Amino acid sequence: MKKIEAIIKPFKLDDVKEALTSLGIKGMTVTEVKGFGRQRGHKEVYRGAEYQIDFVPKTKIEVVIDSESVADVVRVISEHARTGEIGDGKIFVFPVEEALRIRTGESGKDAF
Amino acid sequence: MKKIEAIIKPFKLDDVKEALTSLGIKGMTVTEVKGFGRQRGHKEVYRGAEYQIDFVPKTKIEVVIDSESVADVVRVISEHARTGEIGDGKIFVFPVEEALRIRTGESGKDAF
Amino acid sequence: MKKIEAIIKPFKLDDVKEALTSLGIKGMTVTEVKGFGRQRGHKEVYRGAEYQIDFVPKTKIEVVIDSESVADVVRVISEHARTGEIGDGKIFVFPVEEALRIRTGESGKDAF
Amino acid sequence: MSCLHDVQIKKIGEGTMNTGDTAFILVSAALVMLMTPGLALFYAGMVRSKNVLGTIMQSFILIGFISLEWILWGYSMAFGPDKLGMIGGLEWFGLNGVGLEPHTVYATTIPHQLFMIYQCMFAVITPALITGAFAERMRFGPFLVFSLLWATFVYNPLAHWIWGGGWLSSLGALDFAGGVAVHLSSGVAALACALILGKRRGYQTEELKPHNLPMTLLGAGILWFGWFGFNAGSALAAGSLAGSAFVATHMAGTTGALAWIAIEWRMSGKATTLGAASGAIAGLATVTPAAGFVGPISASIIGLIAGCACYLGIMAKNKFRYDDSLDVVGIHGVGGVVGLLAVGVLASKAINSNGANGLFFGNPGQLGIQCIAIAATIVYTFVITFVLLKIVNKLLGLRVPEHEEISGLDLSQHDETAYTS
Amino acid sequence: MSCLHDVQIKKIGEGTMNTGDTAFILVSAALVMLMTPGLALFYAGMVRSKNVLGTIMQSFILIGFISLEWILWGYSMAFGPDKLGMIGGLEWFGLNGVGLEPHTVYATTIPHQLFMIYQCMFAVITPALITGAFAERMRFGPFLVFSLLWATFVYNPLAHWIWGGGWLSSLGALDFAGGVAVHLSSGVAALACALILGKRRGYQTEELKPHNLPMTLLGAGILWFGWFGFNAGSALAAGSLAGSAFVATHMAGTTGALAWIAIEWRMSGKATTLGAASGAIAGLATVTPAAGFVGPISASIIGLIAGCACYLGIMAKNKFRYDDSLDVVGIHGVGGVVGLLAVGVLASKAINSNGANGLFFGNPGQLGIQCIAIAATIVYTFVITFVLLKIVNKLLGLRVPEHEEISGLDLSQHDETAYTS
Amino acid sequence: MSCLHDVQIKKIGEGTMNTGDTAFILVSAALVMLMTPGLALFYAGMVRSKNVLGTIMQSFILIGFISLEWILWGYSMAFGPDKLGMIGGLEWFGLNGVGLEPHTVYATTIPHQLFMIYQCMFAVITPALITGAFAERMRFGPFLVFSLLWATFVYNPLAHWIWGGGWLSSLGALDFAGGVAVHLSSGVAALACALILGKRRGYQTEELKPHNLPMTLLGAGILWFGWFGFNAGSALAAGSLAGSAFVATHMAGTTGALAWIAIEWRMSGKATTLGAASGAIAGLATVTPAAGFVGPISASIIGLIAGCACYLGIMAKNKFRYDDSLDVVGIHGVGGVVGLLAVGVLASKAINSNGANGLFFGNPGQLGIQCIAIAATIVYTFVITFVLLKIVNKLLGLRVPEHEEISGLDLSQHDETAYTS
Ligand SMILES: Nc1ncnc2c1ncn2[C@@H]1O[C@H](COP(=O)(O)OP(=O)(O)O)[C@@H](O)[C@H]1O
Ligand SMILES: Nc1ncnc2c1ncn2[C@@H]1O[C@H](COP(=O)(O)OP(=O)(O)O)[C@@H](O)[C@H]1O
Ligand SMILES: Nc1ncnc2c1ncn2[C@@H]1O[C@H](COP(=O)(O)OP(=O)(O)O)[C@@H](O)[C@H]1O
Repeated sequence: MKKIEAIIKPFKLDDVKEALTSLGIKGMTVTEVKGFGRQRGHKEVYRGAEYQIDFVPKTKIEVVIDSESVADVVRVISEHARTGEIGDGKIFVFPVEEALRIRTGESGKDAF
Repeated sequence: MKKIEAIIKPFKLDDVKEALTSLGIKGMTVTEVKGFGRQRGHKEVYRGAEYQIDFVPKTKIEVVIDSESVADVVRVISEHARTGEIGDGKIFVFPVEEALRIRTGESGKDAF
Repeated sequence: MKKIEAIIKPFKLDDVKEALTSLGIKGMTVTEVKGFGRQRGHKEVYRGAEYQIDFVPKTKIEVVIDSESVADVVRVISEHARTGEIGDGKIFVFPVEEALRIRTGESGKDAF
Repeated sequence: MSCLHDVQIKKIGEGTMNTGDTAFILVSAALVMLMTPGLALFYAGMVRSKNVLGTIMQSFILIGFISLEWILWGYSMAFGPDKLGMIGGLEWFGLNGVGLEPHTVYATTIPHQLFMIYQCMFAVITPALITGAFAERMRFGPFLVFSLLWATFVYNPLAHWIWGGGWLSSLGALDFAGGVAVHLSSGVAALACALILGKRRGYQTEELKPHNLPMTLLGAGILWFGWFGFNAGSALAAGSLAGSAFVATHMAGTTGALAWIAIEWRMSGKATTLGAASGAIAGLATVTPAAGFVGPISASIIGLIAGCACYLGIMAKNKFRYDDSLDVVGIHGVGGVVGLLAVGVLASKAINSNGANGLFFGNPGQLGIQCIAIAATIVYTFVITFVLLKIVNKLLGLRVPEHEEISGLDLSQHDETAYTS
Repeated sequence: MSCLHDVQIKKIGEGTMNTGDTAFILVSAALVMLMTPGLALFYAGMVRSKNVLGTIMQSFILIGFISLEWILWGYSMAFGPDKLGMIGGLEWFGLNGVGLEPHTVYATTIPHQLFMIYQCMFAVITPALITGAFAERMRFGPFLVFSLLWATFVYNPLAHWIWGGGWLSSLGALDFAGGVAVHLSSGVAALACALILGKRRGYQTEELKPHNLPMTLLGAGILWFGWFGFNAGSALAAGSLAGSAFVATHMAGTTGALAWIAIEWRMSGKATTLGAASGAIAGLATVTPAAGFVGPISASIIGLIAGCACYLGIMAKNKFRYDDSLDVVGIHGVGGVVGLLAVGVLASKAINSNGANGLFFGNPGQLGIQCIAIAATIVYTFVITFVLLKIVNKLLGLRVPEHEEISGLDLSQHDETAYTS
Repeated sequence: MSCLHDVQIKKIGEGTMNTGDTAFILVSAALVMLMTPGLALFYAGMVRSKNVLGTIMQSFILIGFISLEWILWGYSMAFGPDKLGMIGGLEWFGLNGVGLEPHTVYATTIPHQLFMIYQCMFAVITPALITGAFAERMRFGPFLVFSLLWATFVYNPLAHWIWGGGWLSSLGALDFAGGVAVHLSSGVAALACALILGKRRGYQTEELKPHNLPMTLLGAGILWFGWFGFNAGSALAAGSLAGSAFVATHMAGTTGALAWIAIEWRMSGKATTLGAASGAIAGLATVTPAAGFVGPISASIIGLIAGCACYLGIMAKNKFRYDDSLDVVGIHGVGGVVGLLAVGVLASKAINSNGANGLFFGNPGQLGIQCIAIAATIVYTFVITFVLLKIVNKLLGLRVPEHEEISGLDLSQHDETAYTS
């Protein structure tokens, strides 16, 4: 099993969610995060003073899947999250040792 | 060392925290997340138009522990987070390569 | 590749970010979290009743880097996040199997 | 609105409009109207974020719901032709005969309809006050039904007894702006509600904390502002009585807030902002029946006592373990009793010649009369409220099911979410 | 402000100041001023959090911008010496000749400048109402230019026609407090804006939901409060007409809210808090032209109809798929039409002897006159607004570029973020 | 409140109550009361979310604290029997002799107690204004002690000098509604506070940004609304002077906002909403001493100058690097000076016959007198404030320890959290 973690632009979340659902993904977990990267933040003005805000709002999607699906999921996310402009984000893949559905106690692939 | 990541129902956080503390767990990190899964979201109405909200508020707990404790921790979380109803959430186990306490520089098991 | 996850005190974020940037780190992802640990929370009073709040606001930094940089990054974070007081936080290191830049499709070290 | 019978003797037949008085009551009516949205915020800040809209709605919709009841039958029941001292007749149903000329008894220098709409705002806020008792767990439909019945069968009779020429006013009971019909009645009704609806899930086990205290403080500020219309406006004329009531109101709010945070400081080592707001409301509620009968120093003392008494009133809840969620009993119930007693002790004819002297001014009998008013209000309100709740509960079910309580009123009752991004 | 010509005949030459009337209009002017910040919150709660400051600003800055226009040329164009029934002359440019003595025609018992500043508040809120139509996508600079032009070329003439001695008032059209110049005109202008600016990115595909409904409810409460100054204040004296208008205003707000949630309940199974607020505003807007001509029962009926009609007005948007983002057309446009018609049907000389009877009181002709007023307002407003928008769009560009729409108005137009921690 | 000595001569012996005037001052007092909660929000929106309750509390509790001080000794010190032009005697301690009859000098047509409570609201808001200077870092207890001392030893004497028959009024200094005692004094005190308390942790290195600008804008709206009570109410009668002051107030708020955003637009390319709010407050504060002495065009010019001058005032802070956290010096200090000077230049007897002419109306001497008033206010306020702060600091310690500054005032001073879910 693997966990795919994707940092994307917030307004792409719905697209990506739909695409993953079409792929048969049943669940995922989403977190609002702040990203720092090549995409610069923005200027803000407060009482005449200027501030450079380095962090940009991003959305993190986490999906745990079986190892065979990794390529598909990565491809689908990257297709649907892409705008072609800087700041589109990253996808990381992590090993997962175990998974468990709390409600039923099912584990492994059956858990998700 | 392993990291246990549990996605649970927010109102179960206190129960789970107490249970983990009883087990001797000294620390954990908690994040508010939104979950998508079998548990459907809800309908909202805005000026006569209906919206389907797919995401449900969830709480993510992260605990890094030594490898021997994994089974206990997973059991305790799943017992205390369970309501038996859909949406109780998942537990995932990840490998951890290193751990460090910033204050003291202690590492490995001593870090947590 | 590795992912460094650091749980730090929120007001240390800017310091750490600057230090990592100096080290040549190009990107990171930051999440507001609540921590439970040796550092106790605080008391709150509501209409004469006292509540013990166990959770303390913390900031989680995630940086994915190549394996050679781990030691440097861990050192820099721990130096700049340290106040010497309880609650300074933890650093964890996780294995990463793959990384992808969504915009360009670059993968591996080139992704970040 | 005090002492209408004395006034009656003096003023019958006058009835010439005064633009200053009319201007003042027009604005006062607007100010009292604003108190209900203010109350909505005051309460809504104290609930969890999943219940904020449900809580606001319980106040907001009563502006509409009770106003309609008021022009149809409420005003007539409360202020219409007296029947045996118990209730007003339905002769003024649908404002029949309630015109633009001044009434010969009530507020003789402003349009009768203006007096009616000013009173309407009181009728609206009273059931809204009760909603604090059953916050975070009542179904919306049954809430509406209960509120309508309560307004009809509790508020209207009480308002008649004390202000509409009923038996309490005949007896000489004094209540300047709403100790009987507004604060004590809502406080007592709140107790009945808390007992019958039962505790919220998680009461005294989970942290049921305010989600947005700045909202509550804003609500408190608006309430304080509106209270000048409530109390000074109850002089029904822009003269020295209104000035006096204004000062008394402000001073009691002031000392209520100070007393509350002083106790807190001693008890738990810190003064809280919610304490300051609660104390202010306690002082304002408590001085309400007294505002037009006492001078500024008496009013300051009333506020001090109110701050202390209501603080203890709230502690009582923690002890007896009923879940009066936003402390209506402790503030409006206790405040109503203390305020009505205070009139019996501190009222002075030097301030209001149409009033009476209290104990400290040589007339112990007034205190006895005030006690009768208190007892009658408590017994009547508790019994009727209890019965109404039982009936509505039987027929419709008062409480939301558990999963709706967990997901919150906003979603379960209104299909809405308060905050998104 | 109704029927100035009748009033003219009676009151010319009087001009003695009355302190009660002056007190009332001073406060009313303050109340109407407060409505614009209230509107800012009402609207801002309904946008996404990235646009909240931009939305507030579009109302807030008009207090400044239009007030300046008003004292320079606006008041003169609207209320200055009549030219052929079409417009006021510029004789009063810069308040030249607008002094502290009462005017002989307008508001004869208060300082002329007070009448002027009271009217100013109406001129301010009207273009602010329009901003709901183009929320979340208009550039700030061009917005200012458009608003200035609109105030000058649409609001000022319309105000003159109906209140400044222009042809609509000569014809006998009745509009107590702003059906023509305020609500209908802003509603029609909103339609033009929605059509020309086009839809927001994501309209009907993404969830463009309110980010903070408690803010909207607070705004609604403030608006309701201020509306008493708007409508009762339009009696321009603290007398029975003001009392009557106050009652009518309150009752229409009341029944508007109730009607709206009743329909919702039937249609989608739940009553929403936004529905209650929207219905209240619909009722208040609709009764505006009628407030000083109808009694409380008629006003309640107007509110009921308003709640239903405006609900349908909003549904229409979903059908015709123009993006009138915050429903200015559905509420103020529909409300304006319904209200002006209601005057033609329900007006009664028994309430206001300076008014007229409507259809139900034996004078069908009034309804015809009202229809003319409606038609003239719609045609004139739509055409001029359309032309102004086209010009400003050509010269400056109305709409923010796509990446600015994505990042939001707060950052892109004002370099600010509404909420941080 | 202007020119009490002129008034004195004319009005002694009159003292007949007027309902219109009374109505207006009752409402004005309520409006000025509301300004303090408004200010609480205005300030609280600009601090970080960990300090929002602490900031609100610093204003809110002063309503209670200073009102009590006022009825005990404050009113007597400010308005009681004059002692050598320097201070009022304590003859009126505890409102002894302050009754419901009109006073023969102050506000001769309303109850004396009403004048007293109206003035109370000014005494409350002035120290609340100062709190912006030491936001986010002052201990609550010492703050209370300092505020009480400051009210007693700075506000009361200054109010006496200018309004209570003291030497500044004898000299002929003009201050309609609070340039000396309210704005300039709070601005100067703010400078002393900023210097003695020192900078916040992270000042000019971290981002100390507003956590909730909509809250600040709401506060600005409420302040603007209340300011009509502050300035127009200071006419103390519902007549043409009130009307004139109302218009002047509104226009200065208006042009202040416009001037500020115009400068911003030039300087940093964008107009901010905080700029619009700040400019409005700057205009309103600056016109305060002038409101009843100047016409609408003069007032508009005052607002324009205020917007520019206060913007520069704030820039100065960034340069001199003192941490006047929420810009009390830049807005109220600079505004106070500009406003008092503006009276000396633009005052006109045509507007207020009890006033005087300024430089532009042929009386250069008035400008000299105004300069004396400014100098005296600055010197007296700075010295006394400095000494009081040093004493309180020595005895109690003004500033929170570092770890409490990090965790924030809400937790460290009040055991509360503003926002949870
Ligand atoms: N090394 C990294 N580790 C973790 N997250 C990163 C890393 N680099 C970038 N990110 C995340 O990816 C987001 C996008 O990266 P950015 O450099 O702005 O654009 P792009 O991915 O198009 O090159 C960042 O905002 C940050 O959240
Ligand atoms: N494959 C997955 N990867 C990551 N998180 C998941 C996954 N599937 C479910 N989740 C998380 O678990 C939560 C519960 O899942 P759900 O399917 O609703 O119920 P249950 O666990 O009872 O089957 C979801 O809301 C989501 O946050
Ligand atoms: N075992 C753990 N797993 C995950 N997070 C932890 C763990 N222990 C501590 N933390 C995080 O580290 C933070 C600091 O830990 P704490 O015990 O308070 O102080 P210190 O690190 O100085 O000993 C906690 O608030 C929590 O967020």
